[in-house]
Amino acid sequence: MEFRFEHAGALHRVRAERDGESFRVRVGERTYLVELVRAAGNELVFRLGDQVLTAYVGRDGETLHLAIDGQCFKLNLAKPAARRKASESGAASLSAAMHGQVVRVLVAEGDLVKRGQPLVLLEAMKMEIRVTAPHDGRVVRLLCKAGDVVQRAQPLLELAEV
Amino acid sequence: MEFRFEHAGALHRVRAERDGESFRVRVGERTYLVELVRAAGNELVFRLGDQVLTAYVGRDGETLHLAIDGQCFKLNLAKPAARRKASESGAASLSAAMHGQVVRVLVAEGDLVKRGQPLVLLEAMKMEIRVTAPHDGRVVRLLCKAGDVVQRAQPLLELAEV
Amino acid sequence: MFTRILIANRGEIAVRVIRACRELGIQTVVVYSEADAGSLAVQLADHAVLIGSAPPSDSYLRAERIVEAARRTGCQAVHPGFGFLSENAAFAEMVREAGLTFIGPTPEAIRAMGLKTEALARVRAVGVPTLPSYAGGGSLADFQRAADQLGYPLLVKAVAGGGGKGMRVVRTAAKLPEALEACAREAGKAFADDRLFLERYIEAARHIEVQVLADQHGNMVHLFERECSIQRRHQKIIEESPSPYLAARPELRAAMCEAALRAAQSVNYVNAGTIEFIVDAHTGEFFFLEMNTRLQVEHPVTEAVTDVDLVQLQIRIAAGEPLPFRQADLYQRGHAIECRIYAEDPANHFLPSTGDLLYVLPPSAPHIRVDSGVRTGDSITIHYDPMIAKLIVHARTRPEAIRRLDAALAAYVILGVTTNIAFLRDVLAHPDFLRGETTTRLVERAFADWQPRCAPLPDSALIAAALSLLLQSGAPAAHAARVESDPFSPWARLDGFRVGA
Amino acid sequence: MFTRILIANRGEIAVRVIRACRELGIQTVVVYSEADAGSLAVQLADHAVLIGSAPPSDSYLRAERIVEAARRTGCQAVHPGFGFLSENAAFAEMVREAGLTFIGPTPEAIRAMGLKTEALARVRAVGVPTLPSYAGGGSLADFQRAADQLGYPLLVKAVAGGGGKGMRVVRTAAKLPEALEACAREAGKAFADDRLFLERYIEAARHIEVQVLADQHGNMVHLFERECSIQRRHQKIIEESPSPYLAARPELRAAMCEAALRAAQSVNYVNAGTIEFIVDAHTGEFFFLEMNTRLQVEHPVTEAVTDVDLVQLQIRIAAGEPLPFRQADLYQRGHAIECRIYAEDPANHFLPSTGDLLYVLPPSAPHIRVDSGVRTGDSITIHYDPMIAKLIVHARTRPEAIRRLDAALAAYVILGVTTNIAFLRDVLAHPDFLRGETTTRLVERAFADWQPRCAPLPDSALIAAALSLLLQSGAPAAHAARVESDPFSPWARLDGFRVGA
Repeated sequence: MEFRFEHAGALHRVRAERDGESFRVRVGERTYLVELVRAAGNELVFRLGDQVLTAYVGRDGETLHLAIDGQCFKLNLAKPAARRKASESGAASLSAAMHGQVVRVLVAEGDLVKRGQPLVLLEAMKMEIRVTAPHDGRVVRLLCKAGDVVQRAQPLLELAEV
Repeated sequence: MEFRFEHAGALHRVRAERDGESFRVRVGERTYLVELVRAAGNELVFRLGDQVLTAYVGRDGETLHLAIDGQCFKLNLAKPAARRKASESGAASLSAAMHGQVVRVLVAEGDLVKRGQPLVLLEAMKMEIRVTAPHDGRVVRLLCKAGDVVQRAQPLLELAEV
Repeated sequence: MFTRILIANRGEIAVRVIRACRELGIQTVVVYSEADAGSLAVQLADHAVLIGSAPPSDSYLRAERIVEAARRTGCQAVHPGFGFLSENAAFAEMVREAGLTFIGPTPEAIRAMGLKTEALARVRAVGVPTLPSYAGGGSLADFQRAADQLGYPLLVKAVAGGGGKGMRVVRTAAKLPEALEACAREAGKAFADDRLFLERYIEAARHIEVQVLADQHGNMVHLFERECSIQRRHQKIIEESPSPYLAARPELRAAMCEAALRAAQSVNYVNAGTIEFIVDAHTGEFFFLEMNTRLQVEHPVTEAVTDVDLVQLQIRIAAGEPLPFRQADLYQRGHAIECRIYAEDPANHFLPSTGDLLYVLPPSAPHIRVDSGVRTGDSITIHYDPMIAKLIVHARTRPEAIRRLDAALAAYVILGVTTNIAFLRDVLAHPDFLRGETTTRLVERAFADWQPRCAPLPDSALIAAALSLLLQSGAPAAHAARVESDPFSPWARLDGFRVGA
Repeated sequence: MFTRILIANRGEIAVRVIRACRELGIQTVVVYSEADAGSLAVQLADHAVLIGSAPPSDSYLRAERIVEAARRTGCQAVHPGFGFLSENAAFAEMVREAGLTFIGPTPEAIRAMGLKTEALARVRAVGVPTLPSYAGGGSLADFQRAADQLGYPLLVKAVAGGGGKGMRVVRTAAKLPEALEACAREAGKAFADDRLFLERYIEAARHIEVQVLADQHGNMVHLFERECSIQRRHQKIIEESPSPYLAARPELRAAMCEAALRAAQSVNYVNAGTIEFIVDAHTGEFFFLEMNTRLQVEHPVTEAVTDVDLVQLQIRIAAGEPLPFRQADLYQRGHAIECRIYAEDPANHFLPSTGDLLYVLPPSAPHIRVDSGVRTGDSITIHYDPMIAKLIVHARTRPEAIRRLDAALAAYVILGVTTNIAFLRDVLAHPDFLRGETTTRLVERAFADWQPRCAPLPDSALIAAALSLLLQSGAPAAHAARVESDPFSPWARLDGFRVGA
């Protein structure tokens, strides 16, 4: 079976198949003979030569969360996600950095704003977060209002460069 | 669904079925409304009124091992096991108390033995265990020899009362 | 002694109190919100009572519902934990009026220490040093005049504040109005009291606090200090005992502990409390900041070095027992460090990271302690503090404790949310931290642009990923391997395991 | 310092050494038998080398294979743990001759203390009291004559013995021949040396031992005592520090610790070792029993009260580092108790209970430590010691430690094999134990006919059993509940989770 993983913008192809009691895994040009030691819960223990490795794996939709050797990695199983597209107006949308509630919208559609100017105040877990303009621009469209509960990465407004 | 459990020689009948978001469980004449809180791994968390209970369950063949509230129980799922039967000769068989190896057989078929007399020496985990006669009797049949590896409850010899 | 206690809290501190009660043979009742119906605290308690929906204002802050639950379930006492209603004098009063025991100080002591300006006046009166400050209450112009007198930098703080909320450092007169507005808004929301005051701000400051315990019979002891200088956005993230600063200054420790006892005595304090001081690292001067009239998040480091179980003592004191030791019986041995593991992104302004905990595996090794209220399958939500766990280590010396903590952090597996584990490890490895030269601004100064080291993806990770998908794909299972069964898996079992009629 | 160490052991002690190495930044290699291919030790080590089949004689006792594995994997040192080859002087020599460091004493010291009769003569020579005894070596008639002279009851012991093997109490002359034969057979099997000797047997005996540590530079300290009087079939099951007997007798403690240092010095001892004494509870006399020239199973109670990490110190000492403290720097604080959790049936002569561990959930609470080498899915087999875990608690006082241990035992879940947990809880609750009046015969005297209390089956257990079967039966899943997924379940997933080409 061939698997494709996206990590940090790079695509990795891995072929894995059973070979008797072991698995033959090909990563790029390198081929490994892998012996499965234990698979229980989210824990996967396998052997490469006399090295024994433990990986912890969890899955959230198309993302595989993986911890191995004290480090965490997120691998994307899907094709590379479509890049965030500028809207028809030539504006890019600004998104919520986290799940929270909109406390106040500090600008109106059509406003000209300066880089660093606060646009929206969010509150989450009793903390205020200020969404500021990443560059000088014009507010093309507001996509939220005070009181809205917004998800992480949900667009809050569209800002066009001027 | 009805389930039957044997515990300490007694048979318990339990009826359980879904009732909306909860379960209705009938134990003997008592009926409980049970809310499932969490079922993960071998852990089962449920609510009875404002009491929250955690049970740990593991299964080994027809035996359900269960820990609840600091106590362990073994419930048998099968019909009550057939009682150990005396052999045709009228003799009862003596079994190994644990998995181990026969070190020495101290009697021969036909021997008359006294209550408490050592019959077989077993070794397990570097420990010697002595199988002794539970009553005066005659060795009808030897079912093991030195060097045999025997399972727990495996018959070692048949002893007839005299 | 009580036979049943209600815990008016959630998360790891509710779990901590349940565990203390188990050792004392006391039954527990927890209250919980709808979001916590499947929580570890609910699971571990003997009884659990639903009191409202997820927002704290509809559940954990609903004093009357909590008191009603305590009465209905036959509890004799209420443990408030920390946060929520723990420093709410009206709640303590309501508990008392319902004929129950509040496991904490009297409402009078809570009230006296709760209003910062009153607290400062009280402790000043018994000779405990405090920071030069302006008590507030005037117009913007009054604040501006007082600020010019105190000099910049200064701190704007909420009168009813705590936990870093409603607090700002102001370095120039021009920034004062904005800071006052923001603090007032935050304070109004968090404490329903938007009054503010001003205070001198110390640049090279160390946050050192003293734990005290007092019984109802007039006995009071201190349990030495904790240093909590490592903070991010005014929130403690690493705490230790002894303080590396005081380790070399025993006479300063003695003076601070003595001042702490005086401060607590000034309000006839009973039960566990903490006196927070700020220490000027250059001059060695110390100033009273505030008294926390409750258990602290970081109480485990004191437990590790003194062998005193603070939660059990809180309960015994509330039940009327005298302290089982005198000051001379107490000791501070070895070195303990706690770090707080948060679901947050240290590379992005420490923004909380909500989501499901796909897998949590706490480390297991000698002399480490994990206090946590969540486990695999739980969620970090917008409603509550995003702390996942407190990891506490104890060792003979500070360098050994740091190594132990680092090894434990390396072994901590948390999948599903971004955590501050890599950040904490980098702080532990910082030369200033290793030398014990910690000030409250270390994180801000040395880690402002922190990014996780970008580890290249090892082939072993790709092998594990592919293998895990292959095993899930229904390809022939590896018979040689041990594969654990999960009897509650929602996926049907194929091996004919089916019993009953 | 070493960069890579080979661990010549299995189970919990292999895991313990791995954890110590992680904190020291040292890589580990374990050797393992076919039965241990999926063990926790193999999983946690950086490298693992198969050395033979399950019987120890084909794997863990194969000195040459172990040394070869160490050489092949580039190790600089070998940690022997306890049991197996840990007190085998020839193995220590073989390690040395291979140019590697043996983490333990010299072969000469092991040999000197390993032969009990030689050890007794040596320590007597430096003024350490020993029990009246007969050195053996003669005919049955010689033994009988010596026994008559010593008087009954007496002990038959193996010259090369340890761990209760090859040992019998004999109360009448008539039973002597049988005891000699049985001991010789056991000793021959366990130690390949069937020589025996006789010793006076003390009826009201307490087993108290002293931990020592010595570096290669002539520095030696003791780390106070452990009391290990609670034994079954001559195997320790509960150990504590301080000894409740010595707590009231500081001058006796000082004398015993001083005698221990003299005994260790008599063989120029280096590294960690333990001097075992028997104390006559009536007279307060103490007698040297033997020296264990290795780490002890019960070392964690010493670590808990002294804050010294014995395993890390063993490694540092072997690497040539000097002791980082002097005697005056050491302390014994609070109270620690360990109990050994075995897969055995205390109601049936403590017979081992082999089988699969269907589920294991160690307790989690402040100030408890669990050292274990097995987890859910592992098996307890005929080949090795059936110990599942060591559970160690620490508290300020002994009564608190006992309560803590009992709560932790109550929370320990082990399904699949019979364990001694209920038995241990009953021992902890025995009035003699609570009073600290423990002698080595407490178990034999007060628990000879012990049976687990027959708890009536509660309805809650039947509800849980029915619910678990219902959930497994493929009946509609409870959507409201949180159901954890197991990505490696061998049962196919039904939700269309299938990725890749």
